Amino acid sequence: MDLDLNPQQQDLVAAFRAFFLKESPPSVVRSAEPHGFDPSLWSRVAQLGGPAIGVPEGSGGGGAGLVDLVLITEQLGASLAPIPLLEGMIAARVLARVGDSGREALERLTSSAPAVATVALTPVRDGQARMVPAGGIAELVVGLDGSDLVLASGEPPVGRRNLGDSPVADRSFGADRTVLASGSAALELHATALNEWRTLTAGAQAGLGATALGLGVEYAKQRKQFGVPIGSFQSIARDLADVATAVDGATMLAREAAWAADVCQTDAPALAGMAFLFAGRTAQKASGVALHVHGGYGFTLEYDVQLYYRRAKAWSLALGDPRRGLQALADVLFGPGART
Amino acid sequence: MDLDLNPQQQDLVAAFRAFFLKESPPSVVRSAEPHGFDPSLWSRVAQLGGPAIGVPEGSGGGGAGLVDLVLITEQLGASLAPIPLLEGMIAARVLARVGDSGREALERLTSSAPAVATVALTPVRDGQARMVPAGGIAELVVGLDGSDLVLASGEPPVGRRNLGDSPVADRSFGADRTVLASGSAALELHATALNEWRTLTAGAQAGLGATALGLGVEYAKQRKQFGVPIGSFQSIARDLADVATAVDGATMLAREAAWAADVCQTDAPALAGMAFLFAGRTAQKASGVALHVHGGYGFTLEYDVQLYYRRAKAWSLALGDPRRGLQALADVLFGPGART
Amino acid sequence: MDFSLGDRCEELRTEVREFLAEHLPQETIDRVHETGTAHDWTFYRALGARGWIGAAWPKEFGGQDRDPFEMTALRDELRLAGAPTDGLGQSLIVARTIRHVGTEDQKQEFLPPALAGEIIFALGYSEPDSGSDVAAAKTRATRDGDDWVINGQKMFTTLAHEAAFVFLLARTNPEVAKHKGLTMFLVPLDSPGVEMHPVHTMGGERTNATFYNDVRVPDRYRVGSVDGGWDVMTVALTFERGGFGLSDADRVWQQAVAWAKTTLGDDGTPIIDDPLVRERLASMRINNEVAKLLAYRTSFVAARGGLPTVEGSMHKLWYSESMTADAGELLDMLGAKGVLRRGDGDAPADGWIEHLYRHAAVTTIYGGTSEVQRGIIAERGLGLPRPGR
Amino acid sequence: MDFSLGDRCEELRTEVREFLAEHLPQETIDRVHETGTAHDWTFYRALGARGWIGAAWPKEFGGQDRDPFEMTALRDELRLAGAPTDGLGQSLIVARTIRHVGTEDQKQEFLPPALAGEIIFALGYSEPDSGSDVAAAKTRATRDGDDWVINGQKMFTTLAHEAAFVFLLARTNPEVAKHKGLTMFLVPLDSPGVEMHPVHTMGGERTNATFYNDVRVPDRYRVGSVDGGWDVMTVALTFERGGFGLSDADRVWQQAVAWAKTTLGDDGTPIIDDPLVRERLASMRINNEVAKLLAYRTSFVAARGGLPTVEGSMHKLWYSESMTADAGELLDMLGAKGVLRRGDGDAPADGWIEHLYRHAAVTTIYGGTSEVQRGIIAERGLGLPRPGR
Repeated sequence: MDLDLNPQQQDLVAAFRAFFLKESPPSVVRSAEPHGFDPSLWSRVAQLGGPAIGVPEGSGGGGAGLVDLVLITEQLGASLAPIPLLEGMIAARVLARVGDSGREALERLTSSAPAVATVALTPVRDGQARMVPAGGIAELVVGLDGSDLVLASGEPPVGRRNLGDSPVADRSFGADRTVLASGSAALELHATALNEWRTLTAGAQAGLGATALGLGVEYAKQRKQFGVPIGSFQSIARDLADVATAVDGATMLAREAAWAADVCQTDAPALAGMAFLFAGRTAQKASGVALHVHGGYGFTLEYDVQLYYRRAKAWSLALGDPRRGLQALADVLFGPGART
Repeated sequence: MDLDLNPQQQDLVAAFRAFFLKESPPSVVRSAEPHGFDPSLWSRVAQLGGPAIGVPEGSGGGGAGLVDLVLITEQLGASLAPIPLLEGMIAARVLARVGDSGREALERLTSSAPAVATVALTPVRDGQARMVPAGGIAELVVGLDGSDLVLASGEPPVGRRNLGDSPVADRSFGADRTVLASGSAALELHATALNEWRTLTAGAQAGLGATALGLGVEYAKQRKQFGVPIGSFQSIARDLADVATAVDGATMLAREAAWAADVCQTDAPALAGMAFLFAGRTAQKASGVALHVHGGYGFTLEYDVQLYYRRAKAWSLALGDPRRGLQALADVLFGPGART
Repeated sequence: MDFSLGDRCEELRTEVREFLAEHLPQETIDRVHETGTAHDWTFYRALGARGWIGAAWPKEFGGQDRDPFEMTALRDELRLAGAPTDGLGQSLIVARTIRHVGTEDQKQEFLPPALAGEIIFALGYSEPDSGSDVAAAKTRATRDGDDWVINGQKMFTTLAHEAAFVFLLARTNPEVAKHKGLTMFLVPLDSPGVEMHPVHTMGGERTNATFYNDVRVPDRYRVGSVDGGWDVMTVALTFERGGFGLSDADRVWQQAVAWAKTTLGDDGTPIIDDPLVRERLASMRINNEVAKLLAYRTSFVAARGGLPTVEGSMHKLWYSESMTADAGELLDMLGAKGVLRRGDGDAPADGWIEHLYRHAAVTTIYGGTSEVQRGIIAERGLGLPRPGR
Repeated sequence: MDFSLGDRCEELRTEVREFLAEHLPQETIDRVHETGTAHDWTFYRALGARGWIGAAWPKEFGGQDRDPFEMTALRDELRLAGAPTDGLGQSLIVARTIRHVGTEDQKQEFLPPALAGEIIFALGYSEPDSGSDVAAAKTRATRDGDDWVINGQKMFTTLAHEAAFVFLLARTNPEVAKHKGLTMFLVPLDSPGVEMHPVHTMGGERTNATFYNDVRVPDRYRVGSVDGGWDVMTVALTFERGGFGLSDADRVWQQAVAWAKTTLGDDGTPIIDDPLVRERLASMRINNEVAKLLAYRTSFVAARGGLPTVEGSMHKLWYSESMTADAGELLDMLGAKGVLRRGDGDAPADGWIEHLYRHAAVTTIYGGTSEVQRGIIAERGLGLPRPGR
């Protein structure tokens, strides 16, 4: 067992942390609202690897494994950086896996000015994929239509106003779509993409939770009422201690899910589901407690904690009702249920 | 609106409270374990009305309404008195409603040495009613078998060892059963009995919760650690304040459900379901917090709080998984769901 | 025992619904939602003209002498319709306080226009450094002849941009214990030296930061005795916590049920048939019923002439905490589309659930945080010893 | 990064399973359950003979020098099989403390029989008036020549009826601050003047109250310096919190899953197909995975030579609180039959869920209450200021 990061991973984390701290402070997050995209930030993140960082080097990518990517999305979530890096990573890995049919699109992601790409989480129905993350900014969208894995490209529609101020939108899969894979291979590729999405989103939520916790702790140390820092009140300290425990758990669970996928453990799909659900819940709890610790100020748009509170919930809903997510996890753990 | 008890109700409460305080202290509860029945206490409760107290005076009963009965079961729950009074009240009211077919049995409940009677909560299957409350001590059991409301009588089997140390047992509905009612009348009578059972159990759970809260508050005032009463620790006080709020809410909700049934409000069945579920949850929370406040002592059999902790859970399970109870409530609120 | 509000209340409900049908057009609801200002003068004046601002007041003040149950019914209907009530709520707190502790002159000057809906009041308690610890207010009022000169800053002065006066807590004696050197004033918001900046919130509400630079207020606008402000505040805070009826939680629950009954899910069946939807709606219904009963009890104690301090705290704690939790559950139940905001045609229940999620959590803060309410319940209700902190 | 325990651990797991198949018959499990004494001498001596009591100890002590991960694997397997481990756990705490702060004579006298499984130790910290505030212990030890004379009472002296010695916290100096006047002793439980009364618990466990009347203990049984007992306690408490692996929660989860897969519900379909069952089991599985990771991290920090104080508190807090909540959920999921106790043929999952419900809540108390753990996390982990209380 080794829970430490290796030196390369430490460097990776340090680079992304420094980048986001400098390039994506809360002011940048706020000014990208409500559409949730900062094109200039996107063009600059390419210097650190961009969406193809998790694509094999032989395919022009950075060769990073899922553990590396989850370390990056932890930083992404910690900063709420308004860029579709997570979505791009998932799309790039799918495109790299399909081989020839995805080569052209993949080249647009490995370029120094990478295109915005994403994967539709729910299957395409009647030519439409609904509520696609980054769907309001992506030029390339991978989706599952029946038993075909397809690629749509084209001008994105305007994103829909939403709780998380993220660039979510419906996307059409019309005549100009490319089939990337078919049959069981297509289904498997999409399932893998979904599990990678779950795992990376778990990392992002764990990072979000850690920052929210930090905001809460910092405020609890600074803010005085009745002559003492409010962090010395047991009812405040207790909630923060619970959150700290859950955030540490969520972080490790996301990393474990990534590790399990990297080393092909058979329980990797189950861990992806667990990590996603637990991190989503934890991020909500962390930002909820941090919000409450801030008192009335937490709700004002001038304070940062509300940015985290809204996104924690919105991100956890992208795959639908988390209670249905528990049923999906049960299907992995126990086999499909006859009564669902 | 009038949330106060009228003078008769105040007298009723005072009489039962005094009776249980004197006749059913925790030592009596404890010595009735594991079978959950004190026959001598049962014979003495008859002087206050016994199981027929909620039967119309014309049928030889005390003429009390459901509000009066819920005030009694509050005291029953508060004391954990090991007698089948609640079950008997429900059975007596069913028998009074069916008319002639129940007259003979009802007379055994209106006597000065009343028989033990109960109602099977779930329908009889293959001649068996499962997990009948007071089934391990009742001579008379009312049950729903297909579309017949039937009465079985006979020697009770030995009760089954259980979390709540209550006299629960399976009962056979064999050849010697009497049909009390049939068809839609039978179904309706059983449904009414179930809702009355929900409401009276809600009262009992609210009473249980109130006593558990009182034990927790008292201990928190007495017990000192670090030189101060532990009740002055915010994390203890906070939980007790939450419990106090829920217990007050549960008490009012049980009374409201009873009132609604007495005055034939159309939402009475919904209120019965709400009251039962909320009081069950509240009793668990109250006894759980009180248990925790007691520290290691709470778990020892010598302390009373564990008596409450175990029964709160056991009583809330008598109708099955409370989550299914929410679905049953939804059926009342929204009409039956097509997908359940 | 009787849990119904009674026939008079039912009649009043009908009247209120008719009134709302006439005076609360959808445009007003939409404008309130867009601006975040939960007050509308046209609506408010109509409410005043109907006599309902002062509905609970004695006839001598031009009121209708309605009992707390009728007031509960009135407020329920306003809330269920989504009427803007911030101006009403704040103004009644101040008006009732004036009625209890104000001078005759103050009563004559402020109460008639307040009850007629001509003016509203803002509340000036919180400051940047004093929220729950409201008695730590630093805003100074110093005597200068017949006037007081006020300097300082208040936070969360909701509706200051619409109100005629702010009911201001100021320090008049910094030499004594913090509770003993406070005085309350009614400060005209058009006074020279008053500035305000809008403060926008996650829930879409607008509130304000207000600044006071050498603002002169005549002594006749002092409410209660000099250095007696804490007692005045205590009266006002009790009014703030008591007397809630049905809340936004009921409105949104009804909106959610109506939406679930009339909308088909992705599988083509009505959304109300989904067990996960049914469970959440049933569960929230229970919590709302408990909130209603705790509110009714508060009204009942008040109607009997009591001061429902603990009862009010229990209601406030329960409704705000359960509404916050339920808003999260309801949003989960909507799945991916749940995040869509009001204005998007696909937003389930017209986006009201998403809005409740952003709004609900603030209710655990204002009017006394949940921690403050729990402290009141623990100490005054349960008799637990006061904590070191 | 590597979340596996590694090949050596997997080999050890296999060995342990084989050992358990031979040395842990069902009768032992049943007897432990019936008596509430989570210790069995036959089993324990076999464990000692195998070298596994001292598995983590250096070879010089007769140990096997196994790393914390192997110890985690070993403990996991014992827990999953439902082996009695109270004697093991308590004795290792005391043995490790002796190893760290004991004299050479003490090491030679106590460690070999302890590691061989010939004796076990009981813990004598808590008293009727000092639980969380353990430093407030009133039991007195007064010097008399080469001996100490002990008078007082201890609560929750688990396994005192099987142990050779109790590791006793006593006040040797009542004149100084409470933490500074304490000393630790190893008191032979067969000493004249020792009395004990069994204390039975809701969870079916047996513990004891122990009484000390003029009990004489030679000075060579003092552990650590006179009045230096608090430092010794601190070492011992850290051992108590750290190094949990899989817990009863995992065992019962596996038992519940096995039962749900092999049992038909009232409607004739397998219970595992019921969505409400699936949800609870999936949800508990997540909590158990988090508990496992928090435990692994504790072992990992220890393996790196660190003292995992905050990490141990996080694990203890999480596993005890989530297990308590999940026990309630699992019991709900069973419905009416869930209340049946072990021994009734209809009891779902052989009554282990019902048993967990009675047992789990106590884990939020012993070894430091959840409040104590949260305090450690808040102050040492997050750097929050120490509360007034």
